[in-house]
Amino acid sequence: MNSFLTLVKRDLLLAYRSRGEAFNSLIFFGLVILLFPIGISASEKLLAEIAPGLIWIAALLASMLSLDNLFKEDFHDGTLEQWALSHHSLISFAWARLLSHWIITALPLIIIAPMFALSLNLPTEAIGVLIISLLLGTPLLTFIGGIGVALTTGLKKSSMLLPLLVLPFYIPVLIFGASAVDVSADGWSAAGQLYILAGLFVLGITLAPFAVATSLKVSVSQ
Amino acid sequence: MNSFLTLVKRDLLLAYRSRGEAFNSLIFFGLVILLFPIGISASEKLLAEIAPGLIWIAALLASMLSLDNLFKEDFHDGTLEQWALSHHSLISFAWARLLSHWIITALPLIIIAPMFALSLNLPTEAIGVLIISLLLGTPLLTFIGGIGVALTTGLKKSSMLLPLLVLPFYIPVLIFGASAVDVSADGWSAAGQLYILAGLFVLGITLAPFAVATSLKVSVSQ
Amino acid sequence: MNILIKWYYRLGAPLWFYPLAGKLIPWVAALFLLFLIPGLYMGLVTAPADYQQGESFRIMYVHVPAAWMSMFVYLAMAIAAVVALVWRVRMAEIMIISAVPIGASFALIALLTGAFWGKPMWGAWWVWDARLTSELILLFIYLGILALYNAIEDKTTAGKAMSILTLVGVVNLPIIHYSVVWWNTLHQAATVSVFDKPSIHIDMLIPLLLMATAFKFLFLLILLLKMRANLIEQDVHSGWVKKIILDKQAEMEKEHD
Amino acid sequence: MLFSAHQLSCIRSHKTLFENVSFQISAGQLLLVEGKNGAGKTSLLKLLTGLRRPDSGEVHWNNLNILNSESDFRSHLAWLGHQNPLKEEQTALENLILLGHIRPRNTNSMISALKTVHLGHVKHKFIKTFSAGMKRRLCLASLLIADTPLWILDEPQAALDKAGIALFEDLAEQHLKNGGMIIMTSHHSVNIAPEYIQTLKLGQESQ
Amino acid sequence: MLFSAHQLSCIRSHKTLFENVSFQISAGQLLLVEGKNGAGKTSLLKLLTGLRRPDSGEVHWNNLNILNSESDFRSHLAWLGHQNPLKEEQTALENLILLGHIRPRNTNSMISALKTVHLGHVKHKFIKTFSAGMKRRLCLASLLIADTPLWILDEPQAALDKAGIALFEDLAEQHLKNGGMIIMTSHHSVNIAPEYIQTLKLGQESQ
Ligand code: HEM
Ligand SMILES: Nc1ncnc2c1ncn2[C@@H]1O[C@H](COP(=O)(O)OP(=O)(O)OP(=O)(O)O)[C@@H](O)[C@H]1O
Ligand SMILES: Nc1ncnc2c1ncn2[C@@H]1O[C@H](COP(=O)(O)OP(=O)(O)OP(=O)(O)O)[C@@H](O)[C@H]1O
Ligand SMILES: [Mg+2]
Ligand SMILES: [Mg+2]
Repeated sequence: MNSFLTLVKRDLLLAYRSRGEAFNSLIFFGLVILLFPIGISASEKLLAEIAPGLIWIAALLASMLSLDNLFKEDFHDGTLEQWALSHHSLISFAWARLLSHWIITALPLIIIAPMFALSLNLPTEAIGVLIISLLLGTPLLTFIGGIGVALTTGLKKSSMLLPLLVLPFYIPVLIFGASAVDVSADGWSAAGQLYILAGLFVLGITLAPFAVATSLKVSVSQ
Repeated sequence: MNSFLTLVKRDLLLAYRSRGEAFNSLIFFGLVILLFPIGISASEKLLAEIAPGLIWIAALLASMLSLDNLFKEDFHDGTLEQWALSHHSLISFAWARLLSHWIITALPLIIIAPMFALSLNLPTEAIGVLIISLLLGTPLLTFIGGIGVALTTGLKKSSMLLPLLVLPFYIPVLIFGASAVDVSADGWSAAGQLYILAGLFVLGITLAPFAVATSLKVSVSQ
Repeated sequence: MNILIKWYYRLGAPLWFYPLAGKLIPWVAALFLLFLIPGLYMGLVTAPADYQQGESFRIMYVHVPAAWMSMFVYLAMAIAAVVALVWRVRMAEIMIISAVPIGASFALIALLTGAFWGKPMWGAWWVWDARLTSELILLFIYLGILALYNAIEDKTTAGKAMSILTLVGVVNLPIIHYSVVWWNTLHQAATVSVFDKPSIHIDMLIPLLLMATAFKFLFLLILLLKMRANLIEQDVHSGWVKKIILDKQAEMEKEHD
Repeated sequence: MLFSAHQLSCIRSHKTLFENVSFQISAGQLLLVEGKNGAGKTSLLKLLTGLRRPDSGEVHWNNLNILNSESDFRSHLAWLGHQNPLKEEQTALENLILLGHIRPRNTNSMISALKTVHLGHVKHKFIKTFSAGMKRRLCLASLLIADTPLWILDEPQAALDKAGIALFEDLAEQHLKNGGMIIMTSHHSVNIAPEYIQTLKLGQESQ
Repeated sequence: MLFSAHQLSCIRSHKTLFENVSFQISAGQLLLVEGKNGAGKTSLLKLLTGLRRPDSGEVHWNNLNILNSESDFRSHLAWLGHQNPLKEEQTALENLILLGHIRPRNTNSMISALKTVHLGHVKHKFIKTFSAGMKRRLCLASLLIADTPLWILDEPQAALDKAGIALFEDLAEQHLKNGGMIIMTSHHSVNIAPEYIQTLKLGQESQ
C-alpha cells in the first residue's frame, strides 16, 4: 500500500513537473472538437446533432493516443524490470500506473468537456449525463487500453498493433457513452445506458489490473 | 543526389521491413472515419453532409500523429548528428525524409480514401476532387509539420508543443481542402479552392525543406 | 553601410542598450499619452455616430488599431528574426521574445472587440470567415512561438528556433490582410489605404489615426520595459548586470552625500 | 545461503549461446561472468534473476527453484541491468526514494548513501543534468540502501571513471565481507581480493 | 594539416565546465581527452566538431575557423558519439552502406572493412540481434571506409571486450601512421605508442 501511494505520488509529481505532457491529451481532445466546425462548415443545428458522438469520439481518441506513454518509459529505462523483480506484486504497480494515468490524462478532459459541449450547442440538460458517462467510461478506456499496452510494450513497433487490439473493446463503451448523452439531449432518460456503463466499469476496473500485471510480466521477459 | 536517393531507398526499405508502422496512419485514418457512424447514430444524409470535412480531418489528424516519428529515431540514435556533420547539406536529408515520410504515411491513405468516401455516401462526382485535394494538401501537411517536428525534436517533452506549433498552419489547408470537396459534392466547381491549394503546395514544398534543415541544425546543437 | 553595421552592433550590446532604453521610456510614455487623450476624446465624444451602426461603431477605435498592431508587431518580429538568424544579434532575439506577449495581447483584443462588435452587426459572436479565422491563427502562432521558446531550456537554441518559427509564420500576414479581397466575407473591406482616398469620413478618420499612433507608442513603451526585464533576467550571472548594479549603488551613494 | 545454477542453456534466434552452465556460490562470494561481446553474459544474468526462463536447466536459491519460490527469492535480490532505472525529471534524492521502495530497506539513510557515492552535493539536482557516470553512481547508491544479500549486476563499472570504479570495488568488497553475494559481468579487471572471486567464462568458441 | 583550439570555454546551465582550453595537433597525432565523470569531455568534443558553438574561443582547421569553412572542414571529419548511429531493422552491410554515404569514401571495400572488425560472418544479420559490443564494432568499420584524416571519437572503447579494444588500438595506430589525426576520450588506458599521444586533462577541481 505504501509503495502504491509512492508510485501514484511519483506519477503525479512527474506529470506536474512536465506539465505540458498532462495537457497533451487535453489539447488533442480540444483539437478534434475544434476542427469540426472549421472543417465541415456546418450549421448550428447539425453541430448540436453530432455533438454527443463527437465529444465521445474525441475522448476515445485522446485516451487511446495517450496510452502510448503508459509503460513505455518505465519499460525502456528499466524501471519495469525492477518492479517485476521486486518482492511487491506487479498488480499494485499496474493499479498505480493506471490510476495516475487516468487522473493525468482523462480527468482534465472531463472537467473541460462541458465547455466544449456548450459551444457545440448541446442542450444544458445533457451536460450532467455527459459528465457521468465520461466518469464511468474513461476509466474503462484507460484500464482496457492498459491491457493492450502491456501486451505490446516490449515490441519495437508497437504503435500499429495497439488500436487493433483495444478498439474492439472500446466500441461498446463508445456506443453506450455516446447514446447516453444522445438520448438525454433528446429529453429522455439515460439510466439504462448508464447502468450498463457502470456494470462494465466495475467489471473492467477489478479485472483489468490482473491482466495488465500478467501481460507486463510477459513483456519484460523478452 | 546519390545520397538523396540512398536515403529515400533506406526509408522505404525500413518501412517495408516494419510494415506495421506504414499501416499505422492508415489504420488511424480509417478508425476516425469508422467511429463516426458508430458514435453518432446518424442518418445517411447527415453522414454525406459531414463526409468531406470528416475525411479531411481524419487525414489531418493521421498526418499530424505520424509526424512524431519523422526525425525522432534519427535524432536519438545519432544519425541526425552524423548527417549534420557530413559534407552534404542537411537540406537534401530533409527532403529525402519528408518525401519518404509522405510516401509511407500519406499515399496509402489517399489510395484508400475513395472507398471511405463512398461508404459515407459522398457523391461520386466529388471523389476526383477529393483525391486531387488530398494529393495537393497532404504533402503540405507533411512538409509544414516537418518544420514543427524539426524544431521540437531535441526536446524531451515535445509532443504537447507540436500540435500547437503546426495547427495554425494546418487550418488553412483543412479549410480549402474540405471546402473543395464540399462544393464539388454540391455540384459546383472547386477550381478556386484547388488553385489556392496548389499555390500553397508550391510555396510549402519549396520553402519548408530549408526551414526544416535550419531547425534540425539548431536542434542537433543542444 | 559600415555605419549601419556599427550602429547595429552597438544596439546589440546589452550594456549600451539597457541605459538607453531606460532614458527613452519616459519620452515614449509621454508621446503615448499625447496621442491617446485627444484620440479617445474625439473618438468617443466628437465623432458623429454612424448612420448605419449607431454608437456601437465606436468600438472601432480600439478594434481597428489593435488589429493593425497585431500585424505590425508580427512584422517587426519577423524583421528582427532575419537579423537574429543572419547576423546572430542576440538583442534581436530578446526583442522578439519581448514582443510576442504584446502582439498576442493585441490579437486577443482585436478578436474580443471584433466579437463584441460582431454580435450587434452580424448577429453572431463568431463566424468561420477568412479574416476572423486568420486572425485567430495569428493568435495561435504567437502562443506557439512563446511556448516553443519556453520549452527549450538552452536559451541560445531557443532563440534560434523561435526566429525560424517567426519567419515561417509570416505567410499568415498577407492572408489576414487580403482575406477580404480574396474571399467575399462578412468582414469590412479596407477603409484606409496608402494609395487611395480613404472610404471613411474625415471626422472618423482623424481619431482613428490618432489612436493607431498612440497604440504604436504603447507597443514601443511596453517593448522597452519588457526587453529590459528579459535582459536582466537572462544575464543575472553575467558581468554587465553586476556593473549596472554597482553604478547604481555608486549613484545612490553620491546622492546621499 | 546458497545460490546455484544447474545445467543452464540459452537459445536466441536458433543459436545456442551457452549450454550446461553450472555454478554455485555461497555467502561472501563473487561470481565474475566473462566473455566476448555477444557471448551471452547479459542473457545469462537474465536467466539468473528469473526475468527469462532458461531453455533448459534450473536456478536454485537455498536449494529451491527460483521460479517456484519467487517472492522469497526476490526479497533477497537486487538487480542492476545495462540501463539506469532513473527518471530524468526527478532529482537524485527523489529517484533514490523510489528505488528504495522497490527492494526491502536496510537501516542506512538515503543521504548517507548519496554521500558515499559522492553525489551528496547534487542530491536536489535533476537527473537530466547528470553525466553518464553520475547516473551510474546513483544506481550504485540504490544498492547501499537495500537489505538484499544477492546483487546481480550487468557491467556495473560501465561509464564510471577511475575513481568511480575504485569506489565500486570498495563497496562490493564491503558487501562480500558482510556475507553478501555478487554476480557481475565486466570487460575489465576487477580489483577485489581474489579469495572472494570465482570466474565463469562464457563462449569459448570464436564468435 | 593542423587542427587547433584556442581558449575554448563551455558553460552549461550557468556552470562553467572548462575555460581557456587550447591545444594543437598535426598529422599523425592523437589527443586523448581525460577527465572525471561530468568533467565536460563530451561537451568539449561537440565544440570541436562544430555541433555546439563555444561560449568563447575558436576552433581552427588549417588556420581557418571551422564555423566559417564548414563544408571544407566537414569533408575531413569523421565523428563518432556516445550513440551508435545504426538502424536496428537493417543488416550490418546495409547500415554500413548508409554510413558510407555520409562521409567521403576511400577505396577500401565495405566487405573488407567488415572483415577487419570481425563482423564478416554476420554481415547480413539484422542489427537488433547484435550485442552492445558488436554494434560498436560496426561503427568502427564505418571509419575504415571513410577518407577523412580527422577522427573525433567519444569513448570508442566503450562496450568493447578486450579483443575489441586491441583491434581498435591497432586501427587507430594504423590511421596515425598514415598521417591521420585522432581526438578521443577514454576512461581506460590506451595502448598506443606514446610518441603519438598528447593528453588533455579536463576539470581539475573536484566535481
Ligand atoms: C472577431 C471578429 C473580428 C476579427 C478577428 C477582426 C479582425 C480584424 C483585423 C485583423 C483587421 C485588420 C485588417 C488589416 O489591417 O488588414 C480588422 C480591421 C477592421 N475591422 Fe475587424 N475583425 C472582427 C470583427 C469586426 C466587425 C464585427 C467589424 C464591423 C462590422 C469590423 C470592422 C473592421 C474595420 C472597419 C476594420 C478596418 C479595415 C481596414 O481599414 O483595413 N471588424 N479587423
Ligand atoms: N533480441 C534478440 N534477438 C535475437 N538475438 C539476440 C537478441 N539479443 C541478443 N541476441 C544475441 O544473443 C547473443 C548474446 O547477447 P548478449 O546481449 O547476452 O551478449 P553479451 O555477452 O551481454 O555481450 P556484450 O558484451 O556486447 O554486452 C548475441 O550474439 C546476440 O546476437
Ligand atoms: N543537457 C544538459 N543540461 C545541463 N547540464 C548538462 C547537460 N548535459 C550535461 N550537463 C552537465 O555538463 C557536465 C559535463 O557533461 P559531459 O556529458 O560533457 O561530461 P563527460 O565528461 O562526458 O562525463 P562522462 O565521463 O560521464 O561521460 C555535467 O556536469 C553535466 O551535469
Ligand atoms: Mg551485455
Ligand atoms: Mg561523456
